[in-house]
This record gives sequence, C-alpha cells and structure tokens, in this order.
Amino acid sequence: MSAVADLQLDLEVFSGPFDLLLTLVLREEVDLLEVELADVVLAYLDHLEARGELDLEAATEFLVLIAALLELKSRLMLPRADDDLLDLEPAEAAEELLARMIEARRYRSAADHLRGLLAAEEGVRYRSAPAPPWLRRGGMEELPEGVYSPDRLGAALGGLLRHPPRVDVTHLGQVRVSVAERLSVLRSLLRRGATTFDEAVRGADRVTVCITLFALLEMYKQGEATWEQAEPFGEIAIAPAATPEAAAPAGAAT
Amino acid sequence: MTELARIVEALLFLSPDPVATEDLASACDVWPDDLQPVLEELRTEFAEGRRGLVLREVAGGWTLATDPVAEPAARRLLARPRTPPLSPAQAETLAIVGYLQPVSRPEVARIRGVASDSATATLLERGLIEESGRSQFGAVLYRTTPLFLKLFGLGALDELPDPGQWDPSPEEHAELRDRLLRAGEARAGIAPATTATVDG
Amino acid sequence: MTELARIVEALLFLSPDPVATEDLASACDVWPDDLQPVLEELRTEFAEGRRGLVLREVAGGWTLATDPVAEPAARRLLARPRTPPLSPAQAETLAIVGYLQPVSRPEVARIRGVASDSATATLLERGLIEESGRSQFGAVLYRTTPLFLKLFGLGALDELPDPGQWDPSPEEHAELRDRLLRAGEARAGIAPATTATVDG
Repeated sequence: MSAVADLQLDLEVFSGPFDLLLTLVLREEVDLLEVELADVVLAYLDHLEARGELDLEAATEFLVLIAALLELKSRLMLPRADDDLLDLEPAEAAEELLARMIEARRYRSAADHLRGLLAAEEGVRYRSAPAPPWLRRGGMEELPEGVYSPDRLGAALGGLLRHPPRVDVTHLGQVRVSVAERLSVLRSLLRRGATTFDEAVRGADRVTVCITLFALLEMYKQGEATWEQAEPFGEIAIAPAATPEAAAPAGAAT
Repeated sequence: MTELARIVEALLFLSPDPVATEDLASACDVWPDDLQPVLEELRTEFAEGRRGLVLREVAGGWTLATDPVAEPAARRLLARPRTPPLSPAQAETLAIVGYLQPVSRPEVARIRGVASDSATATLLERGLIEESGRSQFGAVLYRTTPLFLKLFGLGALDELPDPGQWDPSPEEHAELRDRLLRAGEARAGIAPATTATVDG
Repeated sequence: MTELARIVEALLFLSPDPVATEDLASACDVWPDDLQPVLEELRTEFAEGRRGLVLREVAGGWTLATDPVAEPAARRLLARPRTPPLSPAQAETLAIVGYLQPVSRPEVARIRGVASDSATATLLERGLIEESGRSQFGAVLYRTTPLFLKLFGLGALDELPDPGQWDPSPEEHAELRDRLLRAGEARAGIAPATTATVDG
C-alpha cells in the first residue's frame, strides 16, 4: 500500500486516506451508497498529476480496489448482496430491478400503514407518574440473588478485547492482472496492425477491462498508439502511432 | 366490582408499562386462568365510550389509557405534548426495522435507496427502536421496542399486516416488467453484439 | 357517565399531582360551578371500597390513588428493582465498570466506540452502578453497587470470572485497561497518525 496509501480524500462523507475508507466501507461504518466513487477517481488523477510519474504497480492496485468498490456498490444497489450479478442479461437485470422496486414500494406502503396506526392513536395517553412513596421503600431484601450470570460480563469483556480483523479484500477480486501485462497484450495486438478495444479485452473480466483501458491511456500518453471512438458507447478503434507495417496475413482469422 | 378486579385495576393504574396476564396473576397470587373472568369484567367496565379510561391490550400486556374524548382538555392541562407524528423517512425506516428486525443501517439504506442516518437517530432518541447486537461485519443491528408497540396500539409484532398485500397485482407486475425489459434491451443494444468492423 | 365526567376521570388519571377544581374547570372549558355535580358523581363512583382506585380531595385539589387493598399485590409486582435481561450495550458497559472500576464515562465511550449514555443511565436507574467521585480531569467516575454483587450472585468483586477464557489474545500481558482501550481505538479505526472524520 505505497502510493495508494498516500492518496488523501476529502469527500462529503469521509475525509482521510483511501485505504482507511476501504477499511471503513468493509466494516459497514461508512455507507458505500453515500460515497461518490467518481470523486475518488478524480482525487486519484489529481494525485497522479501531482506525483508526475506513473507507478504501474500502484496504478494496478488502485484500479483493482476502485473496481472492487464499484462492484460492491452496484451489488448493494441490487437486492441480493450475495448473488453473482456480474454478467446480468437484460432480462435478469430487469427482474432484479423489479424486485428492488417492489421491495421499496412494500416498505413505503408499510410506512403509510404505520403512520395511519399512529394517527389512530391520536388522543390516547398513558399515565406516567412516579411510584407512590409506600411503593418506593424497601425492595432490596426481596431481590432474587444471582438473576444475572457473571459469565455474561466476562464474555462481554472478551468481545471488547477483540481487535478488528485485518481487512481482507481478496474476496473482492484478486490482483490477477497488471497494467504491465495488459500493455504487452496491447503491444502484441498492435504489432499486427490496427485493432479495437473489444478485441483487446475479448472474454476478459471487468477488472481486466479497467486495467486494459488504463494501459491504453498510458500508451496514448507515451505516443505509442492512437485511439478513436466515433460515438458514445461505440467501438474504440486503436491504431499504432508509428507507420504500421503491412498487416501480416498470418494472423488468426476471426 | 370483585376484590380481584379492584386489585387489578389498581395494579394497572400504578404500573408504568403494560403488564402481562401472567405477571398480574403472580402479583395477585392466583392462577392466570382465575384472572380471565376478572379481565373480562374490566374489559366491559372500561369498554370504549363508557368512561374516560379504556382498557387496552398492547405490547404483550394490559394497560389503562385515556379515551380520545379527553384529548383537548388533556392538552390544556398538561404541558407534556403527545408523540409527534413521524416524517416519511422516519416511518419508512421504522417500517423496515419493524418487519426485518434485527436489521443494520446499511440494509435500511439499501432498501430505501438513501442513507437513513438522521431518521435512525430520531427513532432511537424517541425510544421506538433500539440496538440489538452487531452483524457479522460489526454493523449495529436495530429492533423495535415495547414502546413502539404501545404507541402504535399493537399487541405484538405479528399484528403488523403481511407486507405482501402492498405488492403490485399480477397485471401491474407484468406491465412493470415489460417496461423494464424494454429499457434494458435499449441499453443492451448499445453494446456491440457482433464483431465490429475496424476502420483503417 | 357524562362526557364531562369521562374527561375529568381521564385528567385525574393522567395527572401525577392533585389538580385544583379551577384547573380542571379551565382545562374542560367550563365554569368551576359546572364541575361540582361531576365531582360528586366521581366521588360516588370512586368511593372507598368500591373500586381499585379512590378519589381523594387533598390540599392541592383532587387526585386518584390506589385502594390499600391492592398494596400487597402492588409490592409484589412493582416494589422490586426491575431485573429485565441486559441489552448488549448494557452488558458491555456493566462489564467495563465491573472490571475496571472506578472508570470514567469517556473511558467507557472509548472502549465501546460509542457514547454509552443511555446504557449508563439505565444501569444507574436500576441501581447496578453508581457515581464514585470524579477523575483528575473532572469526569464522573462509576463503580458497581452492592446490588450488582447480589444480582450477579457474587460475594465480592474479586469473584468476577477471569476474562481469560473469553480473551481472544490471551498471550498479551498488558494491563486489562490498556488492552481494552487499544482494542476500542483499533475498532474505531483510529490509526495513531491519521485523522479521519467519518460523517455518520
């Protein structure tokens, strides 16, 4: 946690180092739904600019962590936190969204019902008065001895001695890919001529897609490649910046 | 009035909280079954509209409460205000805690789609919900209190109606799904389904 | 019962102190003279020996009180300090006071990671803990009471169970207080060098 640990955030719901935010989110002490992850990314870009150099290892780490947070947040926004919602078909996505809408609506209606109950109790008052003096005297002698177990106190104390577990993010996605790796994939593709982003990430998981995009940014910055996208969400065409050699016909036929 | 009925009336007057039948019985040194006719007698005596007081069964016990007929006068006599109404956010949070307890704050936020911290804080302060341990991740869990049942006139939590009754009808459900599917397909249509041609 | 009598009954039920005739009248929005027949009606209704409650005219005005017939039962029901199950917050707070006494409120909060005012208030109210002077910094200190020992069946404080069997890291040998404070701070996410503010 070198460069990433240096990243200081000043967000609406949190200010402090990025890795602490991660810790608090995993412990449910900061509500991820309230964290603007886009702001975290912007802060990271500022941070990079200030450092003036790209540490590929740190960049990979940040991408993995932010991708994990994004995934976690998207899961939180869908009904069942444990389900694998990564590759939802539109029909499934619609079902999930529908379930979520129905759930929210259910409790909004239940809330109306509760407010109705409370309104119906309007004018019902209960007595609240101290006990009369004759009732307040005595008592101690009639108390049952040992109604509570001292073990309860020992167990409570044991719980209070517990340190939080070290935060384990492996279940959110292991670092299986690095920016360096994706750079070499892009370079080898480009040696055969122009290509597309889809080609570069065919069959890849979400984290790999993120990191490939980052690698591409880096190549563009270094002048190794140019890229173009004709329309939003459209195909990203990638071309080698230098004069391309004639495309070798030996490539795989798609 | 029988002596037992007189004693029970006095106990209900003195007790700050609703008293369960068993507790009344053991205080009176009788079997709970012996108390049934007495409770019936008092229920008739304090039936709605008869007196200034009403016998109510709330929060798992018996208690005396005032009839709303006295509310304007009570407001003039006592400085103490009645429970203020709930805001929509508070009511939604309370409904989720009521039905799903024990439930954590992030879970409430997930269902409501917005953070519910100030609503939760208000409900805690008003004593309608309370902490109930921690989730496996260490988030505080909440549950409703006996005061919630008392103020909402509920005998027990299972008197809350089945929330499924507010779900959409099958027709509404189908229509909603269609609308969502159309939106989903429109979105999916943007993603390249086929291999795109590469322009040179 | 007339509506006015019902209202007056409810007012006398709600009011912890005797209410003067004039105050009853103005709360009911009638002249004091109009109240006389109503008070007579109620005096007959709540005459001694008739019900569990008795209407009394005392120096300050009118008040409802319980009939002595109910005293033994009321003592059985209410005259003992209540011993409902301890909530997790109460058990934690009581464990901290039990093992570390005297201990200050800020220390309890640091160990538990949350302000523990309502748990502390309940334990004070039930007589399980009491104030025990002030720390050198002026914070209120708490200790357990003889009632605490009795309710936990302990002869003396040194009979509290050794927390070793519940200790997650028994190999540590620092003082219990220091270990609790460090664990509390670690759970609160307070790393020594960083300053993080979490807006809950």
